[in-house]
Amino acid sequence: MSTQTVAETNSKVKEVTFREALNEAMAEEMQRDPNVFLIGEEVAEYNGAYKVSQGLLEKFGPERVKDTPIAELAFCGLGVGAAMAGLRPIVEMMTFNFSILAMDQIINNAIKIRYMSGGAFKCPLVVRGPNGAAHSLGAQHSQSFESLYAYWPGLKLVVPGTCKDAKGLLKSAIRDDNPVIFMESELMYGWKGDIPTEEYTIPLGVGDIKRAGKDVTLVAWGKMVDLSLKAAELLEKDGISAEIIDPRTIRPLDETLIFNSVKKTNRCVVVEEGHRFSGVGAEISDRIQQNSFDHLDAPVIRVTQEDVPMPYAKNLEYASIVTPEKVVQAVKKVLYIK
Amino acid sequence: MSTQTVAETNSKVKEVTFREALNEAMAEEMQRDPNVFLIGEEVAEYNGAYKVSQGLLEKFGPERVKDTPIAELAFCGLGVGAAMAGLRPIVEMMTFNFSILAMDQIINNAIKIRYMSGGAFKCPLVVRGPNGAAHSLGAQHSQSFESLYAYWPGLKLVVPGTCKDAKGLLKSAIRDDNPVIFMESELMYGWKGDIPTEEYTIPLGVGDIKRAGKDVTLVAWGKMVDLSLKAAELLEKDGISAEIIDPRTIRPLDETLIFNSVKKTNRCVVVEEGHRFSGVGAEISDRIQQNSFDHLDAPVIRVTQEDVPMPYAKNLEYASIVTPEKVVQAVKKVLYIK
Amino acid sequence: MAAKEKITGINDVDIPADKLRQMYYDMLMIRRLEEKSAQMYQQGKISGFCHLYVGQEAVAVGAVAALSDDDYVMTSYRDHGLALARGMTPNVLMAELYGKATGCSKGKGGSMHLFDVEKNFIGGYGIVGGHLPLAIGYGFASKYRKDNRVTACFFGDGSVAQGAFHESLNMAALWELPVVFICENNMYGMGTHVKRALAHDNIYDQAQAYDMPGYQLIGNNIFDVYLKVKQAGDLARKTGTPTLIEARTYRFRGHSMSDPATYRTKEEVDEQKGKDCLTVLKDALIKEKICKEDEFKEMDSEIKKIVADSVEFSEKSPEPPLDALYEDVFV
Amino acid sequence: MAAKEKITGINDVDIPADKLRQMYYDMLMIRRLEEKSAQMYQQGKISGFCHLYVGQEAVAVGAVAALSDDDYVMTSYRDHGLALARGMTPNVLMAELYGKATGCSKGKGGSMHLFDVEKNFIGGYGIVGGHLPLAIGYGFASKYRKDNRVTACFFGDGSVAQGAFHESLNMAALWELPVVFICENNMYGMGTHVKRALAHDNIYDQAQAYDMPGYQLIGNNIFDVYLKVKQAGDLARKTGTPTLIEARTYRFRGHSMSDPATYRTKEEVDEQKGKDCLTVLKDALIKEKICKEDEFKEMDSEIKKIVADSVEFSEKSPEPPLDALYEDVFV
Ligand SMILES: Cc1ncc(C[n+]2csc(CCOP(=O)(O)OP(=O)(O)O)c2C)c(N)n1
Ligand SMILES: Cc1ncc(C[n+]2csc(CCOP(=O)(O)OP(=O)(O)O)c2C)c(N)n1
Ligand SMILES: [Mg+2]
Ligand SMILES: [Mg+2]
Repeated sequence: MSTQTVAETNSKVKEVTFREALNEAMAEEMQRDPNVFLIGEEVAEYNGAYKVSQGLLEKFGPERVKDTPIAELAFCGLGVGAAMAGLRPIVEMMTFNFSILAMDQIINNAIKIRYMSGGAFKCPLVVRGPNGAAHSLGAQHSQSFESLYAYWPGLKLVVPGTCKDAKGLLKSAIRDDNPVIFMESELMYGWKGDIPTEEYTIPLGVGDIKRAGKDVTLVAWGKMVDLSLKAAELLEKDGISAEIIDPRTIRPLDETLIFNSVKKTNRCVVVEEGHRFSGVGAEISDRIQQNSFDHLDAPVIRVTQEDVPMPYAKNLEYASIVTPEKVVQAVKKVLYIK
Repeated sequence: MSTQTVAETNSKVKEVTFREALNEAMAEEMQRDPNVFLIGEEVAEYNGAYKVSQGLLEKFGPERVKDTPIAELAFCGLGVGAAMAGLRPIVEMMTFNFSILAMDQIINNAIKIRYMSGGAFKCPLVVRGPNGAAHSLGAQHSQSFESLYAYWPGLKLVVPGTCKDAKGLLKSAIRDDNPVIFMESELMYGWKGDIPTEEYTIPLGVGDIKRAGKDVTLVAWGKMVDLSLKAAELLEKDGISAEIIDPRTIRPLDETLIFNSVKKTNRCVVVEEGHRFSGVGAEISDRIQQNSFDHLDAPVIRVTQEDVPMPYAKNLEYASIVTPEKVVQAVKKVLYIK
Repeated sequence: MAAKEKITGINDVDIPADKLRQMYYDMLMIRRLEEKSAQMYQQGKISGFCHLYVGQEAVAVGAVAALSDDDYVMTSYRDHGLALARGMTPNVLMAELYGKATGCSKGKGGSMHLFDVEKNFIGGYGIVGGHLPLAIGYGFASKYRKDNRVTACFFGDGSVAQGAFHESLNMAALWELPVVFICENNMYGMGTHVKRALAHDNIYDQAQAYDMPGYQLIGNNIFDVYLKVKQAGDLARKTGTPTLIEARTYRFRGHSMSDPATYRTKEEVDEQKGKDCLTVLKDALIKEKICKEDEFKEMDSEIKKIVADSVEFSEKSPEPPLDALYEDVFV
Repeated sequence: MAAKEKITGINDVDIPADKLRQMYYDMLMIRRLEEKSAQMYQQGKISGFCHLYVGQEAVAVGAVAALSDDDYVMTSYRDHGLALARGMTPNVLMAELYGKATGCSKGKGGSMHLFDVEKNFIGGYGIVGGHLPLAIGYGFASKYRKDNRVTACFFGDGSVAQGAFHESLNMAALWELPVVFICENNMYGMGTHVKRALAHDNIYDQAQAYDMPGYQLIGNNIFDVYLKVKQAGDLARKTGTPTLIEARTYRFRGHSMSDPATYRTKEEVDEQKGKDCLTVLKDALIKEKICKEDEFKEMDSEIKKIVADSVEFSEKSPEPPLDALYEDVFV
């Protein structure tokens, strides 16, 4: 169903976990370009807090796979400086929750250095790691940061939703000459999926139709893609055909793909893991109402995390997060059913 | 025209600058409550980088008006801790550009402590200072942060647009038992306006109609209120009557006031100083399309800063920022004129 | 400021016998409750991150014994031990790990976010180094109100590399805020040995950068902990001067329940277990004839009963009501 | 690491006469260009923040003289002096202040964001302490590529309280990154005296917290600057070891063009002006008969002419084209 990835008919596939897909992307790019290196907490000797960098230390040695002290601001800034100096750093945030500490380096240095130097520098930096909630991690460890980064011109933001996208997009992100934020998910690392056995990349800025449908458009990225697929199955039982658009990169945003789908379905639900206020979904909703105003048969509806910090207790946590049922409900609302 | 402030008929007014209005608010609240103190870079002996705290050191002494080292993370966190301990800190950010360094303390501690402790703490903290661009300050010193803070549940966000609102809202913010971000503007500090001579407060969460009109609703806050008033005057010449809604507090957002206006005018332009992607305007636009779908005769249009870091050169800077002319253009578009 | 003097013993501290006995009891309570937490975690009753304090008990208990009830204490996510040392009941602690409405944070905080305001145990924080600024805020408030209280802020060796450490210690020293900074140097931040994280790994030396007193102490020796924290607390109370204490200690378990801790050799762990802080105190109590072997057995079974009860309490406790979801966001 | 030894003199450095002459020339160039900037600012030709380097010239020029052309140099927003010392032409500098297309950053950066990649002058940063992490990134890259280059990172006394300082110095020392950290301690961060910002205000002592060499030097004495930076640069190049240098200096002007600097007494400023780094070098050059009084006059008029030309160049230069607005956002 993917529109923009490698031709699927000819290539052989193999099953990997999401974590392995990311690992392969990094290993291949490090092989390909000696300027690529990985730095972050526990990425080397521990093989990654979530084992995404498994084996990389052994393959590439301690100069290229570097454990850091717990000092996000400076090791992220180190990445920015190294990128300005001509290397291609991959900075791992153990989770994006800790990236707030490093945000100054990303916002004020990485994404502005090119502009404010009149184009003298480029900053080929990737900052990656898990974003959003896992299970029972409480308020400080379950946050979604897409919109805080998407706001800024000069930055690219990638949020893959499948193993295949993860590998192909990470390779493109590493090759990109601009700073890229790349968001993964702790809960997805163990997910399995097919990826081509041959080398491939997926371009940034090109969305993907993850499921074709005609009654309603669901826009979802990252972990929400799979959740939306589950919702679509539930809807199918009620005879509702949902199309799922995965922008894959939030910046640049493949809005045309979204608009075209809405033109067809006339209804749209945006599914976002994080909070509502000024979330990425707000931007998407705004763009849809502006560009597809005459095609909309109902207002765009957004499904998001409840507007509270993440509670620890399982029942509250479940009540707080997005579920397939909440998506189903939103779709019915947008279809004026019941 | 203000709907929610003190009754204006009976009270005497005096003219003050925006800076004086803020200064009075702090002085009165410090007088009223010995737990209120002010802390930040240059707030004491220098009387504030922008002289907002003029005279406070002399009035209240060095224990209550405290100069800090340049260490935003820790002095903002100090404010959080002091608030938890029962004081009522006002933390001045010399500008909100530097607040990124302190964001972890605001996002992970100030706004989550109450929730994650099951209500054991309150955190009556105000973080205030200038936000947005001034003149010729370049990429790192001209940023608007509303949406980065508005995203988070547990936080209130106030952005006054007039001298009167500034004083009344700051007093309410200081009295509020929750963390409040209070955004001012370097360019506004010298603006003049009337405020009541008697003590008054303005409640958080209540918007204000800054200009009545019937053809189009302009939603604007902070510096954009005045700019929108200028645009409204230009529009008046073309026979277009613009209503200006100033939410005054972004969180909580007085959406009803906005919806009611749009119900009347059927058209809306949201004017935002900052960037477009997931700005506060995106949220407002999304809410309008959702709640006033049937009342809209045209899509909501947003006017924002251009999607580039702020350039230094005056001509580029001017091309980059929101101007009354850009607002006029947007209004005409939303009215399908030309 | 020399690191190695003679080893502090039971006779160097003036703690009455029953308090010493109580201190052992408190340490054993932590040990048993942590063991039970591990067990319940493995049974799937507790989830999320869960960081055990096993091996470090003397630091929390010794420090709390040296402080006044009015003093504030706070720590990182590895907070079960300090919470108990400070007097949190095993019931509300275990219930919090279970995510129950009866937990100390109503089930909303979890393992990393324990709080007990009554006991002046002010948390339980998950961002490495992120609570140090709060500590100076409490210190600031105490100085502001002249309330004579001290804030004891515990944190790991990993936090020392964070900017928050530097900024907080500088301001505490500059303004003479009554804060005792207690770095529990258990030699690892997750899988990273302190020598791989800090250019200069005698952490207490960092105090010199702030003209602040700094001490290193032997964390399995509760007498040493007690003495140094007492000294630092007294100094802070009298003059406002903060102190940096480095307590050399060791966690017997992995970083969290999901860490097999293969970055340490069995020999290293065994050697450390051979210096168990519980044994150190026990031996002293026996030598000084404060307790007999029997009493320890009694204590242990009493504690095990209390811990078992806390599990029962938690099992029986209700989940938080769904209405609680939107409560406690704002005042 | 003692702060006060004998005063370093011209005979303690092995700099050839024409290079010494050039160093004076460079310092005077900075002085005159800054004076002109101030004038143009007052005439409204330059706007925004504008931080002058007057009084501190010996630090930039002495340090650059001690470094190799391949070495990277960077600093804060107070960057005119270092940019010129590094060889940026007055024309492109002044044009940048004017916000013209011919400026070193095409008019997009402004006073605080000067860059000259050819000269390995890598900026010009506005967030206090925010460029120190970039410096260790450059150091990391040099080590990674074994390119034998050193990064010299200048910053103010105000930055020392920032977390970024601590985190960066720790990593630089831990990993032996070839970076020379040069703190220009001009005694004030805006209106705040260093004693009101740092608990321990002998900044070079902070080096001990990272097992890193640290030196204090007398910033108006260019020979002292030269020697210490040379030593630090050589060490970094040979072994990777970074150094922290504290250069005690003074800014004769306010923090920025809008600061009347009333927080300092006239006596204090006058005393400092009496120790002007230009005079120190001039006296030495005369004493050693390297230059005669006439030559200084010649230099000065030559420089004034160049500076005046830079104003004319800037006046005549075009504004950036409006198309430039959306250029340079992405590669
Ligand atoms: C800012 C931040 N970065 C990373 C993490 C992930 N993390 C949690 S604990 C930990 C190690 C901390 O080690 P240390 O401070 O020595 O405390 P210990 O666990 O040994 O008690 C890390 C890296 C975090 N919670 N916060
Ligand atoms: C993070 C941050 N906080 C505050 C400011 C505002 N500010 C600009 S310069 C300055 C003083 C810096 O003093 P110092 O580091 O001593 O450098 P100097 O100006 O003396 O060269 C301050 C507070 C800033 N630019 N960045
Ligand atoms: Mg540790
Ligand atoms: Mg200074």
